[in-house]
Amino acid sequence: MRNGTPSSPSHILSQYARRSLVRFVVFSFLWYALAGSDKASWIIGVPAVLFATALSLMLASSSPLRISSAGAFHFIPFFLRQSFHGGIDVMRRALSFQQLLDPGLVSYTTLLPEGSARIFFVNTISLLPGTLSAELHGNRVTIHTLDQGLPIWANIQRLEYHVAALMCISPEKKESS
Amino acid sequence: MSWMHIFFALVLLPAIGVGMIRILRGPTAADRMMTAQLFGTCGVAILLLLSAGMGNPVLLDIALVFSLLAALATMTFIRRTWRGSGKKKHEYPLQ
Amino acid sequence: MNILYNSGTVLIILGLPFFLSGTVGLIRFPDIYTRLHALTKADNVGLGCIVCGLALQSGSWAVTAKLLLIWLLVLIASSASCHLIARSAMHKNIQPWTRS
Amino acid sequence: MSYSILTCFDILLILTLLWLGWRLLSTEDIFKAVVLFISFGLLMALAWVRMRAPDVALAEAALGAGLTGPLFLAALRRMKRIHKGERRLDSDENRGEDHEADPEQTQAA
Repeated sequence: MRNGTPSSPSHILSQYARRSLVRFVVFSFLWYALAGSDKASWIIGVPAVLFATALSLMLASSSPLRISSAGAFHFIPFFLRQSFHGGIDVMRRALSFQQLLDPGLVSYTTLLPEGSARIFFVNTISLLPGTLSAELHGNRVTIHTLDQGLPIWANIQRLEYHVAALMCISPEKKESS
Repeated sequence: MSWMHIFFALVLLPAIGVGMIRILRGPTAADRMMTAQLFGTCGVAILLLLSAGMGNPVLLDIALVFSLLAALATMTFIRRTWRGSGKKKHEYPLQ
Repeated sequence: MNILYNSGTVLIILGLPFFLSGTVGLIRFPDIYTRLHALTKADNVGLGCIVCGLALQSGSWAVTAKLLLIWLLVLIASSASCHLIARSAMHKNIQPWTRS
Repeated sequence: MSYSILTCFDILLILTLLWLGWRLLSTEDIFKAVVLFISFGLLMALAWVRMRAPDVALAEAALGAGLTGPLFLAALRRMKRIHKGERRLDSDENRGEDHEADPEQTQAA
């Protein structure tokens, strides 16, 4: 990061060390969650965490998943609020005496790049109020909606913006459309 | 023993019982499978509540196994049982 | 401590109607896609409320971490399998129900 | 207080299990029976929990519902391929193909 081109050896080494440290912390947290606060469990836990870190570094794809903490800070409250709204929405429709449904299909062309960002986006759509991702074909997502009167387009665009911020994707790609 | 949590678990049990109607009459196979998934989620919730009610933290591990294996049945169903009729058509309504 | 416990209870009570309405939606909604909506959204929110309530009541970080892990797993599993079911229903040319 | 609610819970669980087992054995549609079997496994794990055998419940959840169910589903497909045309194993296999879309109708929707 500090000096030289991005492909200089010291840069690669430091990035590698950072990635393995992040994974080590994540797996340690996972072990803590699974095994509880008993200190003796770390006798098995430390080798298991080290093994998992090494294995995940060996199996990692060439394009690493980058998650920005600031993006996550904005994404998690957004996600919780939206999915809560989604639950309320479904509850209202399920329990009301009249039939409140007006379903339909909407097609959306996403600008997120191929790979984990797009898959994450498609999976998150299903938890938003009134939308369900029914098909992903190239960059075109077919969305089933519970009510065509809902502001689906605006919601999905906001979600796309948040996912791009979470995955460190620069927004200039979005200007092209 | 906290009666409150066990009472909440008791409230959730009819949600499973009523969902069984959908298994018995669901028109497509996927409807039946979805109900099995509902049972998984409700089962996780009941186990969490029972774990607090009976004061037994081991039940959290069973809930963890439930949630790990919840997707497995559905994915096998999609991959193996409920395949399309041979060729895939990529013409969808409202492209 | 008591405030934490009581607010946890309130959260759990808040979560129960979501589960019940998920089941009601599964029975009442007209076609497979709308039923998927009921199943994924209502149940995940209900489970989220119950998990948060129990985490507030547990008073231990390890239990809280495990509860959140369970919720995350259920969230991933249900959203992935929901998309898979909807996709294969589309491939089978099952038409969505519409208000006629 | 706590014990009477637990008794209610147990009775409801037992009744659900019995009804589920009866439907599972008496149904003619094999796929429906497999799904009922998976649900039966999930509820049986809850029953083992109530019998204070969490280790058995863990095994039941992992094996009964988690592994045997998918194995049955995979076996069902093999069986369907072998018995093709003899019996209707998956009742909506034909119904799904009846839905061959006519595009005009969908566009209108």
